Amino acid sequence: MSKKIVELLLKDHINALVERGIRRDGRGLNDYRDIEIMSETATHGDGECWVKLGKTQVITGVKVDVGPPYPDTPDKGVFVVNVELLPLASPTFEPGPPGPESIEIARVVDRTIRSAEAIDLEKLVIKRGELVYILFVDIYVLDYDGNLFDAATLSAVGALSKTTIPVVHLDEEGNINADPNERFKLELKSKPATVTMVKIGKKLVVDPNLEEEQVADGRITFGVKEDGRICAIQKGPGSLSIEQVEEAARIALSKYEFLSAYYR
Amino acid sequence: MSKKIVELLLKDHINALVERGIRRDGRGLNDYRDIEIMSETATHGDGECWVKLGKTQVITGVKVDVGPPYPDTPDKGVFVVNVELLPLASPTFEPGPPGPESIEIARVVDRTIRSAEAIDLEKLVIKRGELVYILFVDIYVLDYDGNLFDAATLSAVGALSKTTIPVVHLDEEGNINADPNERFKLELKSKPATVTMVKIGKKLVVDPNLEEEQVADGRITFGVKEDGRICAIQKGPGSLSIEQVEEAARIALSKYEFLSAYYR
Amino acid sequence: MSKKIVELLLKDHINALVERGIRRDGRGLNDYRDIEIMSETATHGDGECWVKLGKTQVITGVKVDVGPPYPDTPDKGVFVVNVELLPLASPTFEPGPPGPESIEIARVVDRTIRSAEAIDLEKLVIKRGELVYILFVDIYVLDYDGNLFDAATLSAVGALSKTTIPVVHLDEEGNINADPNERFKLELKSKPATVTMVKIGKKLVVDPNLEEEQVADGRITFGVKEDGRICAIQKGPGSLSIEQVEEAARIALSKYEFLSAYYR
Amino acid sequence: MPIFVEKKPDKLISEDGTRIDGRKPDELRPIEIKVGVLERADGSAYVKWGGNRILVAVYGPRAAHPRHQAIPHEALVRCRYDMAPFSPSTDRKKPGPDRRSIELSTVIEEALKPVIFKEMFGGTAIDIFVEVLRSDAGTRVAGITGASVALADAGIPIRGLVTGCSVGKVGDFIVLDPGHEEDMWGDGDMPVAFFMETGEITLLQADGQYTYDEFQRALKLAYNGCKQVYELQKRAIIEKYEKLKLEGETDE
Amino acid sequence: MPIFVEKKPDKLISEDGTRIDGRKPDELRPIEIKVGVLERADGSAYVKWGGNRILVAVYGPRAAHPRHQAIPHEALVRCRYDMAPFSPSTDRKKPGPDRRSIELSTVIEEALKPVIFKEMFGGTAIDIFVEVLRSDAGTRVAGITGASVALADAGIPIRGLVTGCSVGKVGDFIVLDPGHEEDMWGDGDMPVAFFMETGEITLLQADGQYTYDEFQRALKLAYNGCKQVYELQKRAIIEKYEKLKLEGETDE
Amino acid sequence: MPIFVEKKPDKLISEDGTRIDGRKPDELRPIEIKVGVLERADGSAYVKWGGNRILVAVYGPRAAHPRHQAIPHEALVRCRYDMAPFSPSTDRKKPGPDRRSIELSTVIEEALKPVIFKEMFGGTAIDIFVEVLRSDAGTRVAGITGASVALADAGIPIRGLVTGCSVGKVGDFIVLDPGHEEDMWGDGDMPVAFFMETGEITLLQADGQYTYDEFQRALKLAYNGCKQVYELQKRAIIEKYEKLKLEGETDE
Repeated sequence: MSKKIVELLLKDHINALVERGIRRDGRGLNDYRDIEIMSETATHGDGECWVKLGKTQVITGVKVDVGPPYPDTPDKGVFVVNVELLPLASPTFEPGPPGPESIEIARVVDRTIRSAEAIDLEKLVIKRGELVYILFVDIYVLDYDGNLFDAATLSAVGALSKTTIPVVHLDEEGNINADPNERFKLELKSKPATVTMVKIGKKLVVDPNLEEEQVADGRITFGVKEDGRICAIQKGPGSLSIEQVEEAARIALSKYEFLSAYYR
Repeated sequence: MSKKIVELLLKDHINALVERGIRRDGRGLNDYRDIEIMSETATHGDGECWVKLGKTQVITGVKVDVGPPYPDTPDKGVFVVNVELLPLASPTFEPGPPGPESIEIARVVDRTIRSAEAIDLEKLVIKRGELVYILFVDIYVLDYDGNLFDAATLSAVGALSKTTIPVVHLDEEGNINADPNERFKLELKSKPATVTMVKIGKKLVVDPNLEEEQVADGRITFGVKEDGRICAIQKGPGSLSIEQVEEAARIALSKYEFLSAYYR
Repeated sequence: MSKKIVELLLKDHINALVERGIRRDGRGLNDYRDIEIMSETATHGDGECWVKLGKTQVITGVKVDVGPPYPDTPDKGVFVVNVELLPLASPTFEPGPPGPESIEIARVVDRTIRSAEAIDLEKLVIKRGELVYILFVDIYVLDYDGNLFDAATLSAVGALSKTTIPVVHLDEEGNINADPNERFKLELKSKPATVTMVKIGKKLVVDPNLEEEQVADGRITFGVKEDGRICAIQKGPGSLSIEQVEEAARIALSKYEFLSAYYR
Repeated sequence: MPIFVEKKPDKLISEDGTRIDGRKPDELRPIEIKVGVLERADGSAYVKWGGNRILVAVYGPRAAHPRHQAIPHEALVRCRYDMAPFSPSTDRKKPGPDRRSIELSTVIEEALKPVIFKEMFGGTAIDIFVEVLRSDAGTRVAGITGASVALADAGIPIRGLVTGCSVGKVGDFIVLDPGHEEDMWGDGDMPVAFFMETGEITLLQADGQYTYDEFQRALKLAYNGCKQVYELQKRAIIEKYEKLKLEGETDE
Repeated sequence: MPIFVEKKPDKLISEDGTRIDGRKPDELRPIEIKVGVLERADGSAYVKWGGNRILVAVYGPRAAHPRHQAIPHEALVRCRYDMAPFSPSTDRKKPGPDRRSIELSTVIEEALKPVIFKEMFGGTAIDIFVEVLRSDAGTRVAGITGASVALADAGIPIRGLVTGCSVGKVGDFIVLDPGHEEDMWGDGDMPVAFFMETGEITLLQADGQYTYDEFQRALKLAYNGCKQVYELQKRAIIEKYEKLKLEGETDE
Repeated sequence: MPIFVEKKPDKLISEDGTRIDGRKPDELRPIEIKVGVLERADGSAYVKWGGNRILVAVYGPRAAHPRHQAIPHEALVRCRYDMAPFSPSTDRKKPGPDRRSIELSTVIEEALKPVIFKEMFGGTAIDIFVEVLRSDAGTRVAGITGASVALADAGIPIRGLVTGCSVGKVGDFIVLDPGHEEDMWGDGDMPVAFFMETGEITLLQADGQYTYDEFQRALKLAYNGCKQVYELQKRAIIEKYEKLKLEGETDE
């Protein structure tokens, strides 16, 4: 119960600051925390990206596999996004199969990339209806200090933009051959980002950290891309007025250039 | 504890009434509640049947698929019965994979249909040993006010008797072809029903509702068919004398005509 | 809490006895309990062995199946070890999928047999890259009175040494044929055993029974074979000095002849 | 193995905005809502929306089980969206939750929470079960629409109804309430739900690509659609109460 | 992939009623029951019945775990019927419960409950584990037969023994205790269990088709079979007690 | 379906003992340890060991959950060793525990327990998470090495550090710290961990075949390897404390 009281007091404090345009860590309402892309080779992925968004850390490894396409899309490769909230990353994350929270993040990242038509899945076919490339995008959350949506998207798109794929040949008898030194680069037609905001009191706050998430009254995420279009939306808890949602969309679109700089 | 006392008092009350041949809802001991077959198209099944048995509601959808036969029956189609006790249907049903209760119902319905040889599985073969029709019979319990066995059987057999199957061709290369407008009717060689009775005091009571099930001292279900034969038996909790079991069989056989009218 | 006290008193008592080279059941520190191999045909396995090690009882059944080899070992048969701690065997064993304890035993038995190169997996190939024999070694613990590692290994190697395999032919069209009367014996190139010791106080004690396991300060298991070599090691809880580990190795090697007599 | 693979139609919409099922861009499919259709549930609704058939049941406030999930100072609101195996127009769906239904359960839950007086029922659970018997595009918004009616039927104190409706993008058109073909082969789907009394948005998702202008138009169209659906919700509740009153009078 | 597919024999029974394994229609297979074969279990039995080999253990009354399953005013009686992977005459069975074993666990539980003085042990659990090591038709009735002996061995207060036996239909014959081939290719199987002291039925299931007359004859035949099995149960228990007494005397 | 199948090299070691990666038989791979790399964990470490990249986090002592696992008189020490899907040099690993990772979690747990003052924290849990981001042979000993440093970083009272290192058999050579090819195609792997202050062994496993003499030499070589790793552990901890001190001084 006393924990509850501390939370309420903290909420009041943060609300009052935000009302005046101030955040506890000194940022402006529309500012992201420092972003760092680690240069470390830390996985055995065909593409990888370790992102620090403030104290939140997320690593993505892309693994390329081959297999049959889905029956209803014989001329397309397969692209799978998985998010794991490792118990390493927070005292509130428990071991076990992905729960609603990690599934939601995975599906929003997936939707953002798919809607942006970032990957030309038709180029990932080895033999129509028989063998295609499968891209497994595994997003591992290492340290959780808020805003996993944006960190996950940055990390996933970052890893995909560095991914190379082994050239696989299918011979007459159905056997596959590949030369470890022959690879091609996965070309992305778009490099979308997501921008997440929370509602604190009546204000929108960009890139919430953990304590801001905990006291927030609502959450909304927009997927945005190079040409100024929205490519995904996901409202979380709470409610927002039409005007707030429209404002959130404008803020999100204005942040694309800043975020996409980290894809270079 | 007080709940327990109310249960005991109710049990005494129901027992005393039944002893005199009376039921709380006014039925005679061998009477079914009102049965209604909904005409509504409520599924995307290849056959469907929504049954109201008093206030108990069960819907069955049949979906036809194709696939390889079991290795030990290369010349037979496949027939699978599944029962879900939806948490929608009762405060006591919990989400999750099928538990012992729903598995028992599914297996009794399956056994009744299989023992009655209702479906000629040899007619469900597309190519011997390679491709057969698979009938998925999914029985969904929507509202639980007692006697799921009989409601489930009525709903499953009702849905099968309305099922049509797309004509599937297998070409030389092993691809399947089907014309959405070309279908054939699943012919049933028998339309069995189950009759469930509970023992209350020393009497047998047909089609128990929920409160009767809760105070009962025993339960027994008979599968019965057109030619006056028994095609399945399943005793539930409690014990019955040989005489009671024989009486139950006679009652069950006498109810077939009444129940089978709902298959028309 | 009082249970804890009884445990502590028992521990002190056992420690004091062991310090003087005495065990509660009268054995010397390096003695095994009585071993009995039941002659009963109790399974439908292609090989079986029911072992009593004192009051601990373990039964293994080997079932032979056929299937494709692993992609990276197209010229080898497959060998799978599974251990089930049946709830029948102890009040502390619960129903459910294998937990860490049974997985550890299975993997140590597997490692012992594999490291000893007991089975010539290359002889279990029917057609290279396409069809091989699969040996399922299911070790079922029936009564748990300590030292499951050694009882499981005795039972598994005993069952394998009696296993016969149906001769399977693969015809041109990929169908398999087998004559129930045509079988060959699985030849073992080695018949390893494991020797488990616990540390009680500063002493090592061979073949611990349940109460000795419960009060022990450490556990170690060695896989040993005909030629005087160690073929597996697994330390359990606790810590041991280098000298103790070396002593344990010497004891284990000295026990092979005694144990392997039960493979005859 | 799928028997039929559905084929993309040549054209989803004509130049004058006539849609593949004959509707105009701002036209809803036929909708019918029945309240109080289940005996055991505390509240329930049955929604027919185009070809969708959806049953919703509400239980609670009741003891939260398992206990450790209970929240002392407010009700635990839980939603379980489920598609029956016989609900898809194509292959049978395997029973039980998949990743899509887990996500939809979450967003439906969040769409309804803002109108529930959760703080009145600390330590309890309010369970909302959305069962899709027949699916035909737009099941989540139909589910939300039915669920808020079922919450009212259960007598759970709510601030007002939540009303859902999807909008979609088909070619250059923003269309109301996309149908099955538009959902499968269209250029975007944007499910929205409003707490109608204040106009606040409680559900908003989208796939597809939208300019800012398209996004604004889509939101407005969704709001107009929801206004129509809201009337149907209110009528369904009134009908139930009229019927109860009638039965009450007959009883006397 | 199965190596062998079993083939249906030409004939399961001759005109004079001689069965494929040489038995007469009303003849049991050889049965042997041993009591108290496990150290750790509170009670146990080992049943050899034709080619079946079944081990039964009973634990309890003991603390019910998980706690929320406990019933205040009576013991929770739980049964787990399990087939070992090496028990079928054909392919290996995957370990763990399948739909068949879950149903059988339920019916065995219900077959035994009527004789247990459950009301004496509120809040506790009585666990019955039936492990089929080798299966050869009729495992559930052999399991029930062994379980009631194991309950007695555990010292759990019971009203009397429950005794099981199957009857089957092979062509026009009603036969006692069907064997493997009769079970696989016969025309019906009817497992029955009686609380022998009162003649009450505690297990009854059937597949296959029966006229009312056949059903009556089948029940009678099952009862006669159970009478023979009952004698074996009693003898097994007496043997154990004789042995205990003997050991007691030797100790003196 | 695997795209590449790794091929066994012609020779893993030359006659003069030069190994496939150029090392001498008693030479470690390059090792780097960083302490305190995570914000949320109570203690953490990042270990680069050859091509391995391993992150370790420690939480606790904290309330044990689920409650019934708690031990009144000592802390529950739990380890979860996990390999990320992108960590193997070959195919993607399916997420979640498999039989190997369950066994490794157990042995790592047992390797660390002897140095933790468990009896000081009855009723609580100490959780150790070992996440392998990139695997290259010897992950369990690298994990133990990192975990004991992370325990120190978390401020959990320990008797001293546990230090791990593998030895292996390649042909007739006993080699220190086998690399990827030696692990895959060598003749034996023996992971060892020592509580260095007393020289006691807390982890010991082996596959492959060893004469008693080889076993003795392997143990000695492992101990010598651990001595070097121990120095790196201590230096890593000191560096962290120096840095903290520096930051403290800067703050003043």
